[in-house]
Amino acid sequence: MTFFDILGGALLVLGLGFFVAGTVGMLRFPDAFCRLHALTKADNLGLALTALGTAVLAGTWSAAVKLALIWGLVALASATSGHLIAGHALRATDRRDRP
Amino acid sequence: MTTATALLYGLGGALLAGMALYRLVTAADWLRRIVAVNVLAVGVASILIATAYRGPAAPADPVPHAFVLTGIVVLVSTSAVALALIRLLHARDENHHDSR
Amino acid sequence: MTLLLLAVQTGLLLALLAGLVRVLRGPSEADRMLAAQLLGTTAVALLMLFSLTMDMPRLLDVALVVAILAAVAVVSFVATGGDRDHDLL
Amino acid sequence: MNAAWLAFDALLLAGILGVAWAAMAPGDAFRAIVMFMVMGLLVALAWVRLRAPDVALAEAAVGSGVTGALFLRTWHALPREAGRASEATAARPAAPRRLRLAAFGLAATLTGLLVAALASLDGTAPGLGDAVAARLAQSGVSNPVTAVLLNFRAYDTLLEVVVLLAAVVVVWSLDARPAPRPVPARGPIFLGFARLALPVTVLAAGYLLWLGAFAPGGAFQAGALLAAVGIVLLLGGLYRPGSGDRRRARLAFGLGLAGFAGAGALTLGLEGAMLRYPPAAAKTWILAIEAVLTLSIAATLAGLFLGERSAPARTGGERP
Repeated sequence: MTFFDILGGALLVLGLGFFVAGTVGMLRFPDAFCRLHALTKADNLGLALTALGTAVLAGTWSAAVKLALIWGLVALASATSGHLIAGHALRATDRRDRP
Repeated sequence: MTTATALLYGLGGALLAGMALYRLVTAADWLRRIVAVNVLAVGVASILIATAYRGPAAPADPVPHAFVLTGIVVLVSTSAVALALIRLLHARDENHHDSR
Repeated sequence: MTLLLLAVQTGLLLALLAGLVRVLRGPSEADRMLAAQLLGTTAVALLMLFSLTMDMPRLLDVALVVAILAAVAVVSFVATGGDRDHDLL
Repeated sequence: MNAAWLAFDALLLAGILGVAWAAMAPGDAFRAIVMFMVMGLLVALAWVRLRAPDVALAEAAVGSGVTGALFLRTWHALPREAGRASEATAARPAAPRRLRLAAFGLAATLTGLLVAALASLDGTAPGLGDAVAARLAQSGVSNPVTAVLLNFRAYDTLLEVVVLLAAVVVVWSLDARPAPRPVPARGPIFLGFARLALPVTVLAAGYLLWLGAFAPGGAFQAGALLAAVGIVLLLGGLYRPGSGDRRRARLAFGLGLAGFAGAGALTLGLEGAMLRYPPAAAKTWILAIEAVLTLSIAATLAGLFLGERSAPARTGGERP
């Protein structure tokens, strides 16, 4: 077991931790806004750590570049849709409050 | 069936097909019926791809894969036509109500 | 090492399946869509691990496509207003 | 090791069965659509597990993505009661007990027959994998699935393109709903997303098309990605179809079939058989056909999503 194996494994376990935390938040938090908060953590950090761990274990440049691209796309989409869904949920709440 | 993995997914496909057929007959609304047709196709595809599986090291048989790929495209065409028919039916209903 | 990867992979799948409860319960459309986005990201992470455990580096291309489509799905849902009350947008 | 994989597969399969049931169960329609899209995601993972990455790509792109978008579009177009119809509010009541029993019997028979068929396979039949592998070198490409789709069984794919064209013709003749109201262009965040993500998606589609020759990928997956770009452009109001676009769209729908059939006629003249490519240039032929197919498939899938009336050129004029 080399240093890189240990580093990669640790990164992946840490990434899993963020995904689990994000999912728990998604299930336990009371409304859409808090859940959004949970989601963005899992999306960005969980996937970033998983991608890093995979890159370390795969050990090739082509894998590393693709993984970075995937993470960038997901982070961009997560930021955008987080903003848009929050706006959507806000309008939905407004409608409920002012019938 | 060569491997337990293939058997597992084959059985899952058989179950999916049965479930989908049951809902296709009993569902009362358009959405559930079209979803059921799609699930039925996934069940059949699962059996086909499971029979193509040759274990974790060997490449799988590509011919069933090509069949399923064709099936996916035919299915999306069918679903699109079914959904257009549903939109048409509802539009007719509305016009009918308006004229009265 | 492989066993650790398999364990992480199974953990991710369990998280994904647990997240389904939020899609099931909702209550609002935004809740379901948020949960679906989390599930999509988790599936991308699973595909990354598959590329190691199944020794198929090409699976990263599948992960790339899933990432793109998940993004497009969520954004187009909200871009249409997400529900039929277009006037309120 | 093996036991851990089996446990993983069993868990994934249980998830697929549960999600499929939730997508078909009575209740909120939006929930059913999201469940359906999640099912596509899980099914794509299952195809990867069975070493079918080409199918996984198509399932994620077409089966889950495009079909899900079609469901959402119909759900938007219908009035609230109809769109959200659960069985409680549907025009027709839930199936009576006798029908449900009969349906259960039918479904159980189907599952039983399929299980019996699976049990009868002894695992010694070699399938066609060896036959494909033996001829792969002559096919012009090294991805066996692409070789089957565009060389060994190219007739199937040609007819598949006919089905796709027929579908878009029917949808464009049927669509009676007025176009969805034009959505105002989104704010800076949506535009920023579009500016970064859409070019990347177009690049990824080109990459998949090129990749299809030797790795998972190909015309249908690339076409679906391009269609997704088109759908985002239309939904975000970044691109509004003008009056000439309807004709251009129809040309694009026919382009795939015309190109494919034209290649068939040319090969008939050159090699004496339809779609038998000149051996030295087989790869060029396949990639050229796939490039034309990708553009046409992208236009067709977007056309299936949009429907005809959405172009603003036709105003008023209710159909009789």
